[in-house]
Amino acid sequence: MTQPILKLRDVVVEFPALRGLKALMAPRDARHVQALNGISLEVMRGETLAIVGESGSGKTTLARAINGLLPLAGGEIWFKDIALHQRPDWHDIRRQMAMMFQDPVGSLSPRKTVRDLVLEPFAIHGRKAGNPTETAARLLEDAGLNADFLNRYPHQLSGGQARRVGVARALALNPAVVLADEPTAGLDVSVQGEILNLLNAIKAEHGLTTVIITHNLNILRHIADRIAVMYLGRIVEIGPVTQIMEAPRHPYTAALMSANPEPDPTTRRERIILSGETPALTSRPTGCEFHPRCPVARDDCSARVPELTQSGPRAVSCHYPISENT
Amino acid sequence: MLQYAFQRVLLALAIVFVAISALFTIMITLPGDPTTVLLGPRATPELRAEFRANMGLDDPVLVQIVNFWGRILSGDMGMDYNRNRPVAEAVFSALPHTMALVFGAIFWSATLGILLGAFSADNRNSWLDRVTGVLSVGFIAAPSFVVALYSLLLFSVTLRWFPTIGAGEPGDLASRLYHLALPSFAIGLAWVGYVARIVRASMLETLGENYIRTARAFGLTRRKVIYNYALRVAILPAVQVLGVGIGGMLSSAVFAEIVFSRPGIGSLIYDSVSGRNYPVVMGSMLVAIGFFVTCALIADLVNAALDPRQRVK
Amino acid sequence: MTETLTVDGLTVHYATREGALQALRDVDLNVPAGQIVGIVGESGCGKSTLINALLQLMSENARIAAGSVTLEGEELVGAPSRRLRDMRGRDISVVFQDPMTSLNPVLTIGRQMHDIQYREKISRAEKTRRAADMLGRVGLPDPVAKLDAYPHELSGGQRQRVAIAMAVLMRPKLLIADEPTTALDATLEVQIIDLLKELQREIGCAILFISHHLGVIAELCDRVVVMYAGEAVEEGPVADVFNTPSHPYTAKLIECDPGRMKTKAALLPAIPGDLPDLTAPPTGCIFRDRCDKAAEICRTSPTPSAVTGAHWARCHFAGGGRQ
Amino acid sequence: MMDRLKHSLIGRLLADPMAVFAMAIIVGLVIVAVFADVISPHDHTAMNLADRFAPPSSTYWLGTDNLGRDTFSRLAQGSRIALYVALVAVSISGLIGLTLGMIAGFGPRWLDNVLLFVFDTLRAYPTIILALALAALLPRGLSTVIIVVVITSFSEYGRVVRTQTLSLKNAEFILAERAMGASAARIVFHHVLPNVLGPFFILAAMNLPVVITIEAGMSFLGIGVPPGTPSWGATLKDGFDYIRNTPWIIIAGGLPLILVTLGFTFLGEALRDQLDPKLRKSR
Repeated sequence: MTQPILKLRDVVVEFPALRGLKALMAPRDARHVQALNGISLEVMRGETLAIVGESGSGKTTLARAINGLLPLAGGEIWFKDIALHQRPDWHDIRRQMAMMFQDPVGSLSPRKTVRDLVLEPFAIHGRKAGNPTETAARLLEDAGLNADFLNRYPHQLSGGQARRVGVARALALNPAVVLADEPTAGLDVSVQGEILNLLNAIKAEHGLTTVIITHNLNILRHIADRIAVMYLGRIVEIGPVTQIMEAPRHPYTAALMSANPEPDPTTRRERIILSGETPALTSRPTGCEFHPRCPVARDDCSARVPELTQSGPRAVSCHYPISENT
Repeated sequence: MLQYAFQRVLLALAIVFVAISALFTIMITLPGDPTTVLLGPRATPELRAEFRANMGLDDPVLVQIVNFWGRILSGDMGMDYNRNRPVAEAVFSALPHTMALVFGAIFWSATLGILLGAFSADNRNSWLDRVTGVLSVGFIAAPSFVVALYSLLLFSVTLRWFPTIGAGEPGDLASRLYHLALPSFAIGLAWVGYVARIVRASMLETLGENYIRTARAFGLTRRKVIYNYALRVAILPAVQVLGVGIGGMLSSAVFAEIVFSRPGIGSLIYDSVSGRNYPVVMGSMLVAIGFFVTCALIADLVNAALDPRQRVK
Repeated sequence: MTETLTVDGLTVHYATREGALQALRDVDLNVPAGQIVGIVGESGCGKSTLINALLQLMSENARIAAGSVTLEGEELVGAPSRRLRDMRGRDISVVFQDPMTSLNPVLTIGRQMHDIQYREKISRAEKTRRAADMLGRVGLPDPVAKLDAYPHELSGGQRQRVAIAMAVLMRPKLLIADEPTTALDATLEVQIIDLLKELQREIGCAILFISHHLGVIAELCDRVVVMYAGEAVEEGPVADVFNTPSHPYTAKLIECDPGRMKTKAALLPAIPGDLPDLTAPPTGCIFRDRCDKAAEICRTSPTPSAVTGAHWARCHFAGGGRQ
Repeated sequence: MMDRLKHSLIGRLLADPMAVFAMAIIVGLVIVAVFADVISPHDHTAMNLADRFAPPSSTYWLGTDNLGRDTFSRLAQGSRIALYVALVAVSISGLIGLTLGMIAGFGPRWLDNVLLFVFDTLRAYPTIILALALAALLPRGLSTVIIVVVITSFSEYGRVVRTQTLSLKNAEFILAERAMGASAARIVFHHVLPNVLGPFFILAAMNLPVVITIEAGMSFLGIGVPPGTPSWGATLKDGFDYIRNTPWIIIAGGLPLILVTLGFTFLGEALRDQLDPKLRKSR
């Protein structure tokens, strides 16, 4: 548990901001926006780290950068002792690092049967699947689907079933790390629990390390050991899940946690309502990027960029964090 | 919008430049005496020698292309040695006839096609919609030169309702339109079907959009929703298709001009090819391609003007 | 208490290749004047069919087989289309789920807000002024400039505010909000909920708020209707339904919400099984196949049983029923 | 599985009366083309000057032309030319377009821009006008027809395939394949290609009649088949030159063209209805 299996240092990912003639005429540094702006974090062997944030925070970009689907514009990523930022052998790394995508049905190749889909990793990595049909059936069963599904096509599956196929496939080659992008997206609450239970069970059984990307705050306590909160492509707070959820130190984390309506009409919590929306990546505020929306911002917040500062198991990036006793 | 327009214009110019340069290169590099190609077979040896020297035919290909464009841009499109007139004169006296033909065809296809398509979508799955559907596909399938031949045979030769030959009396608009009716119909018929299909399909797609539901939920009348909100979006692909379709219509115009013995770019090129009159062929090509690219550009810009989302791309 | 909207025995069928799909069966619900009523249910429960039926804007293959919908006593089912059109947007209006697609992409915001005022006998300038006022009221910065903007030039949250402004512009008696916050981030969601509350207080309209998010319903609504597989299975004041859920489905649904568990759960609850096939719904209780409490009696259809005054559930075991 | 899909597709096509009509015409065309020599009552090249300008009769079912050649026999032979040119030209341009379109859609951005510009430029040549321009430079014959068709039409396939590929490129299932470590070749051939082929075949079916028309058109203009070859276009040209003497040649000569284009277009439409999920859903 103490050993990091993934290490990110100052990771930067850029997207082109302008196209065509505009891009040619613009100054070089205005041609790109930073979707990730200096992300540093460690994922320990066997833990589950949840990355939370709203749209535009860069959480999906982060998962894709770790998996090499997006090129880095700067920084380092280490997987065990392999430098992912120096053109590694992705073919082999991706066998050890499985990824699950948001859309349960859309992430399955539409003209393949469930059987082919589950066996796809074996085909890609030239592994023998033993008796293919048996292997496929076993993998499905581990994910809670019976063999009747082998000959179905993705469009014949419900969201929950498709998600299970995704899980079965992700685990086919016993990866060390699973990156799951919004594993509960598009699922009803009555189904969501089953999928999360499945992920938890598999994780315990295989000693997996998982990184879960989500905007669903309700599920955090039940699946994550630690969470990292992102805003505008930076981590604003990171630490053990209960500590962060119960005593957030960054004002954004506090607002986010309080913004989650409770399914209980009798408890009414103090709510911090933020004004406005997340600014566009093209117009990042100066200093602390949260200051225009921050309810406790002070004058110098617009001038100085805060650093992510470690204290004990948690770290926060704020000049005036909420103190732990209040 | 201005930026978008500027980019499209640049692209259009580049296309004309490359398309014509490529053709020019093929012509001067193909085996055979380029003087034959460029002057036609009737040129005398003296004329050839002089031409070869003047035009720098022994220069590298790139230099020749530059010289060619230099002459074009200064308004010199060469000489039609067969009939001893400047190519520009031949081409630009033919162009208006072809333009009339093409715009006539667009008039047919846009009005009839959009009406039929919108009507079909409005009454979808009725028997009228089915009939319109089969008719539209039938129109699309009918080859324009067969339509031209059949209508010539039926309406002009047999029934004598329409003239068989020519473009009408110069200056007499009624006569011109009278002569234009059949040939432009022959070219436009397929496009009536095409436009109707596209408008119907995109109309049905648009009517399924959420914002149409919003409009109806706000109590806007059905007519207003269909003809103001939906049709406005639904004709966008038709505009695009017609813009690009002008290329096809120019091809059809060749047949219409020959079948109905009309003057125009098509018959000019046809006659020049039979007479191996290559300067005229080159000039006609330049004008035809320029005309097509301009029309496609206009369709593009009209689209962008009607659909604000396009401009961002 | 006067009812703004009353739905009584509403039954809607879709014609499909497999036969009639019974999307709504015998649905009853009331929206009292000036109250916010929530409808909660998972996918396939018939929420969208219900909205379409309330607006009388149904797809071609849908048919109201039975029941009535009345708005302030006026029957909507079978009403002349001219009259219905008259009421839409003025007496009853709606905010849809997806702010990206519910506004017309090729018309400016101002033009769209003009169009929905077509019934008003006021000058263009006055219409523009009202539109701008309302945009300002829903919290859009620089409302006058926004009139000339196209929807794609606004952010998601701003678009949803525009949609709300359009919906309340004519001060309707009933506002239907179809998952208006689902497409938005959490911090925007609470902004929109607050806005709806304020507007409701100001205009005094009744709101029918559809959501699958129990937390939002609990926070915003006075009453709640729980729907499952085309039936309303429980209805009552929010506090009663959340504290003493009396239909097993409601109880399960609340139990499944991981938000109410403050410590890490070893095993998250779920509802095993699938929705019944609505082209051939089982006889008796619709939830029978997935219910822990199912017994012999559940083979007969339950009728709504009162739990307390305004709280009822469609279950044989609910309230004073046989336990 | 592929079998089942095909069966169900053919099954669905057979349930559509327009598709059945279309397939009947196409099967008819193929039969006529294969057995052209058997069903021709006369040698299509035989000139019978005594019977010039003969109207339709029991000897000459569709009459004769100015040289006394039997119109029916010439049209039957013409079906071979039409079918041959259409199949060869569509195959070549389709293959080029498919390849370039996938390269454009899947390759680096600059290459996409270059190919798109090439497609745009080629589209600027009006087919028949380009054919006329090239006519005097290239030898007259079917290969010239095929070259002209390929030059002017592969960009259309390329464009469609590119659009399709581009939208697939960012689809989650393609990302998922990449994230599993699949090679570019595997992604292209196993996952992109099968999803591109549907629209591609629809376009090909729709293009067959266009090519047949271009061949007929070029032959009509005298820049297609060599003189004497019984292309439908050449037959129509003979009829046109003597329109007042032999109107039956125009009427009869246009019919097979119209029928065949109708057949292929209806088939394309029916295929589109069956393969395009968007249209299927809306029903």
